[in-house]
Amino acid sequence: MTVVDTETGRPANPTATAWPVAEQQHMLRMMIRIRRFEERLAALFKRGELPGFVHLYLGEEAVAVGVCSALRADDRITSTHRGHGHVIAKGASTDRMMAELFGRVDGYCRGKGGSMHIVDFSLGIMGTNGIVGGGIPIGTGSAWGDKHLGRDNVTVVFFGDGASNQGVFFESMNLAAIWKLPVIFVCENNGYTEWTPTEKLTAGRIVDRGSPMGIPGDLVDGNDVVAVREATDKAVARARTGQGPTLIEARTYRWHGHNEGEEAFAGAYRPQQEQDDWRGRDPIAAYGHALVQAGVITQPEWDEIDLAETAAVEASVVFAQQSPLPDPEEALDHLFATTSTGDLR
Amino acid sequence: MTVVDTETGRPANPTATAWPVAEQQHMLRMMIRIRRFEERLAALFKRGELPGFVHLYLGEEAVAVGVCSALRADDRITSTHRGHGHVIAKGASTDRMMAELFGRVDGYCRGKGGSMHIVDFSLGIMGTNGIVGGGIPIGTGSAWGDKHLGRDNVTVVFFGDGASNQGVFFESMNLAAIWKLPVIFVCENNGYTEWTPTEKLTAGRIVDRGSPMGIPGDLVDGNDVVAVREATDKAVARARTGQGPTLIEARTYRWHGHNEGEEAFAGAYRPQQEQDDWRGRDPIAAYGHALVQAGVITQPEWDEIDLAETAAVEASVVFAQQSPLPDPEEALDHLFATTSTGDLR
Amino acid sequence: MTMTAQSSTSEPTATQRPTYFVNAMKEGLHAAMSEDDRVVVIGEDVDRSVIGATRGLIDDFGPMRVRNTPISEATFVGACVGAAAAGLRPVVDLMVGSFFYVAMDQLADQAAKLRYMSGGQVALPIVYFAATGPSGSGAAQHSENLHPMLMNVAGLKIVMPSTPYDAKGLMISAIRDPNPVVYLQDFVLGGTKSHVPEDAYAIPLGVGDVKKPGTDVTVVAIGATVPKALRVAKALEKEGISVEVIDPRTLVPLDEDLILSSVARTGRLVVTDSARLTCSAASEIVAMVAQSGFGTLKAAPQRVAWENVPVPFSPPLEKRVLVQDDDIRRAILATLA
Amino acid sequence: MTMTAQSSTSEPTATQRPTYFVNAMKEGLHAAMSEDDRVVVIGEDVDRSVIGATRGLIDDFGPMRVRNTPISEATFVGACVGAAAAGLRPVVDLMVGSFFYVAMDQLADQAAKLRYMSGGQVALPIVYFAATGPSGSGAAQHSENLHPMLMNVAGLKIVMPSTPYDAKGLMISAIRDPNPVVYLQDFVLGGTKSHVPEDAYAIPLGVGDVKKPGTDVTVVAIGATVPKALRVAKALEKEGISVEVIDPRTLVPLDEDLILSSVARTGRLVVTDSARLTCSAASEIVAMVAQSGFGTLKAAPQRVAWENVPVPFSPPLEKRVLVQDDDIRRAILATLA
Ligand SMILES: Cc1ncc(C[n+]2csc(CCOP(=O)(O)OP(=O)(O)O)c2C)c(N)n1
Ligand SMILES: Cc1ncc(C[n+]2csc(CCOP(=O)(O)OP(=O)(O)O)c2C)c(N)n1
Ligand SMILES: [Mg+2]
Ligand SMILES: [Mg+2]
Repeated sequence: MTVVDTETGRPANPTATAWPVAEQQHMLRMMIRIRRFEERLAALFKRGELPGFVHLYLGEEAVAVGVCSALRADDRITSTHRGHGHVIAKGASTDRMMAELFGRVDGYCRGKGGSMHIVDFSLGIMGTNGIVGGGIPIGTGSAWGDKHLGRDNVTVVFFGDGASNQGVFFESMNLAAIWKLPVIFVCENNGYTEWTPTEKLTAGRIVDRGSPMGIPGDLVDGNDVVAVREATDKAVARARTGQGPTLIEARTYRWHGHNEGEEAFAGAYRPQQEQDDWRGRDPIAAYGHALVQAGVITQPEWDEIDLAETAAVEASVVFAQQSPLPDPEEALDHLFATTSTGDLR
Repeated sequence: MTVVDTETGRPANPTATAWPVAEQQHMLRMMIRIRRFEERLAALFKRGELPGFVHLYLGEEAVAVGVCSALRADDRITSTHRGHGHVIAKGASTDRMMAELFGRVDGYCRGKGGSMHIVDFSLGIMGTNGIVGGGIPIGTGSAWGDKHLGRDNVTVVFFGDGASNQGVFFESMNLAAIWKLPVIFVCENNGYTEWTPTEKLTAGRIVDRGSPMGIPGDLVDGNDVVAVREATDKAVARARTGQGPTLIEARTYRWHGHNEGEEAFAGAYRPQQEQDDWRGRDPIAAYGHALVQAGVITQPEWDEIDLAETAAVEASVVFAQQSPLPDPEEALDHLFATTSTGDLR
Repeated sequence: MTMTAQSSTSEPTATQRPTYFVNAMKEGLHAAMSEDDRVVVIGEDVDRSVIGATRGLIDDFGPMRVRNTPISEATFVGACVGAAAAGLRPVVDLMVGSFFYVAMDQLADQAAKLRYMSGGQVALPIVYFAATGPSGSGAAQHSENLHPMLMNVAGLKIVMPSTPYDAKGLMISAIRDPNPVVYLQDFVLGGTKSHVPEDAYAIPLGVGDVKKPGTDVTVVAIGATVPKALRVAKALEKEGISVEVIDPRTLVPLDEDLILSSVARTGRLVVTDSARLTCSAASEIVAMVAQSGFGTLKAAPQRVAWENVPVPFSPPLEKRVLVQDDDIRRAILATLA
Repeated sequence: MTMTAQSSTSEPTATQRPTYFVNAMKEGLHAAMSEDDRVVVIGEDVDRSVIGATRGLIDDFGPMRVRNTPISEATFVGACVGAAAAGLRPVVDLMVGSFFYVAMDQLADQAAKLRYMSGGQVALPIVYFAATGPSGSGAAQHSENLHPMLMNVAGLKIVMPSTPYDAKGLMISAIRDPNPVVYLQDFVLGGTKSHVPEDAYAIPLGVGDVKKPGTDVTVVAIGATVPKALRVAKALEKEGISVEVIDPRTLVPLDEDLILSSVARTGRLVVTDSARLTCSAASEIVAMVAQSGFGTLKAAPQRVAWENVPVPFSPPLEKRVLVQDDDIRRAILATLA
């Protein structure tokens, strides 16, 4: 069947429910934004321009965008050490992200956080996290807070296959189940926990881990943004209507190393064939071509988006580089609040 | 069918596989020993003769005895805050237990441990535990140690329904599953986590919590010592033959409060009818009568066992009361070992 | 400092009644829950309350604001971070201080750090309280006092009252405070009784209290050691030795000025802590004075704390490990020798 | 003490080669695994090794003795208690010091206490090691140094070497020790290099080392602050100030006599710690000397440690929080003012 977009009269993506053209183009744009942002980081890291270490999201873009495109601006997420994609998809400014990654004063956290602690509460971004599994209870509590305060917001908790072996994952599922919390547990299973294949560390299927607690599990192709989006739409509907949590396992793959620069010491732990196969399943190319096929977008429009996003990332690098380093004395600020309303200067 | 005991020619317990009469009588005796021990503690506590606080096992005797009667002397257990039954069933001396509960020098831990830290490594009793869930990783590690060292010992991890919401329970099941460890997770579901009904805190059935990891679950009547024993026999066979862990959920009920003396402040949190029903399902009376029925034991023999065990517990109290309190300076001993072979004096 | 003065010197007024420590905590909780309906109390069996500080609150505030949790400390301690960011003001009853260990990452690495890491984007008004320290043969896993550890974690305020009066006023301030606050009720104080005003009052965090003025020796006492120090001080009074007893009441922030100015007058310092000696609050305070008040010290400062072993079960062993009146007395006399 | 002397003063011999700190740790691990096949190493990705101390061990000892774990710190830290009781000698790579928080109950409440609680029935030979402390913009959750907290937990020995030589000898002693030992490799030291003997040798736990003799001021330095203190000491030498630099090397047990006797000679003390100031090892050592060596102190003892905030990401912020050479220098001069 072909769904026709009412605004434009153009056929909408046949693989999807009838989303407006603008929305489908936006999903493509966001995946491209993440892609270009991460590619730029890889280059910057190689040139030694980034402090600390970074974990890139390249290849997994469809998960973040499929999930976050199903959320409202006032919904919330907690993220991981591999979180740039999540926060971009949730609407973060790449300027302020890049500035944070450079440790500059215009960064989201004024340089205090870095890659693993990017926060923008105004966008519902409750933080990437340096502790594997660390964000799971926090996101569960965010859902508890919203429910208690009578809001219909939902919170998405992103975590990896490795994090699915942390006790807080099960504890949080149990709490979410008995309190029927509006939380969605999204496991990004990219096949590896650092350098070890997931199946060597993780018994059974992650998607099944909530079923003993009555939490529905949905296993989706994490490289198919439409599949991820549809699964999330279902989970969001459940959460918003008080039916409680859902567990989504999205199978995907990271194109780069666990962290940039690992080649120096990790050795070859992933078969080349496996890597090639997954790169052959590029979520952006797949969705872009589907949209062109469906006439939702033209190739020139797609190229246009890519050029614009590439330029925007370049501008973010300039923004970051022009932003000053924080005054060392700021290191002593922000430990304790004096009023309950935050005091972001 | 009637199984005849080859030694005695008497018909064995029809409800059970053909265990020797002596063994069936021993199971009854051990349940009675626990019962009389705990009843005595209740009286001692009321009279203020016990330091600290105690959690009694009354009513749950069939679980400890059903499980531990399936173990070898060199198998191991980790236990809980409600552990007297477990350690008695594993063969602990009631003299040294009672002395420990009195804080005397002849106690298992020379008075350092008390009710929640009763240990006898020579009997494979790796400790009751004051931290809910605390013994679960320790028992899992004990199974890892045995397997690594090429032994065929198994370790039983006892824990409660409340402990089933601690993250380490899931983490340990996962580790046991991927390493195929000879460990048996025995959940004693007595319907309450302190004073809160289990179902208000615990999503779904505990027995199912291992299935996503491929761990078989066995739900048994925790007041039927034969059922518990048979489930444990199966689990032990799996573990000893390298087939990995099993999860057993035994449904039972504690006759007394969460801890002795709670009446003063807990209020009435369990329906009287519920309490009466469960007391009507006394695991000792049920098994004793079954054995009499089956001609495995006569009423006089049963009475004889009871008298003997009651007397033995009395003797334990005398033993404890006659044991001196430890020299205060001993408080500074036993922090660090000087040789790897322990230094129990 | 009026409030401070009042707490130590004021005579019971008409509106004051003799009140148990745990009930004073409850009065503080009740007042804070009444003034702000975003305040919620969670924890294991908080409806009936094992220790007592939350007992009966459910009758006035219902099961949604007084809510039982599963035994999942790491998760509900961390959940409060998200809930606070979402607009709640969670108060958590951890029941027993030792159980903080189970939730240490969520407490020390998440709750304590999120605001700082975010560059001050959010305030996290959370109170984590517990009955803590030895309770009389509670044995090693129910007798820990974690304030020394938690003092080393930047981002947590730490409150440790020693009287029912302080317990109520500090509970109210802790709940009103926009930061994560750890509130420790030294177990053995729970059953102590003294006069407490009926209506709500706040004792500011970071303001210590002179529990007994004196001129010869300054004794800084923490938690359960405060009544011990006061007993010893009164006894020494008869022997002509004038001891000043200071209770910091909050360990983070610490009222360093009050301590330093007292030592500047007395020239002698004893610090007694309700914790193991190594890296204790006693060590911190002695080091602080040694560094910042060295010139005022006339004698070696003395630390009186637990032996460096877990707390054993048997009464004579436990007694040997914990701080006794005589230990404090000997330390005071040592500074005068 | 010959070994001690040797470690600081001996010239490289024929059998010594310049060796990186992490490789010295690996040599210690290799030697211990070779001499006792009950020694097993577990942790996340220990086969390939993120930090490096276990890299390649799997080639010699196989996947059963060098075994990858799931990300379940609480469980595998606690599993070692049961495994050790069963007869293994587990060595755990926690990777990063901050991750101890996740396993704190199993470490501080179980591993550290089981032997004591049982009245000495069992010995638990376990080593928990990690790369710890700031690594250069690792940010708040990858830069913690937990030795101050763990020093307050009775039942854990704590090792914190500052040179490749000590790293190897102390690793061997830690593994041979029949008790739980926490072995902390201050991150930034991992890439430092010095001469290390090829064959196995043990440096006893509890024996500090004079890294540089001196007569005017005693500087006790811990972990990553040792090379800083030595740099400052050498610079001050030119200005006619003779600084003695002591590295305790193990914090539990602590070589108090070495420190006290040095202060008895110099009369001046600076303690610099690779940790936040409050309740730090620096506070503990200053307090210990103030109490036990007061009469020998000619000036106020100085503590030099991190600011009391989480470790921030941005380089200038991180630099402001951590200990810099100048901080140590100023503190030394302050004791001479
Ligand atoms: C508690 C904790 N343990 C270990 C680490 C180190 N670490 C960082 S990422 C990672 C692997 C996480 O794997 P997964 O959850 O699958 O996420 P992925 O990196 O594959 O996206 C590990 C072990 C950590 N940051 N926190
Ligand atoms: C980590 C931890 N949290 C809380 C407690 C307090 N506590 C002791 S027993 C108990 C209830 C345990 O319930 P369950 O596991 O069902 O065992 P039961 O008492 O019913 O035998 C609680 C909450 C504890 N000892 N340890
Ligand atoms: Mg992964
Ligand atoms: Mg129960």
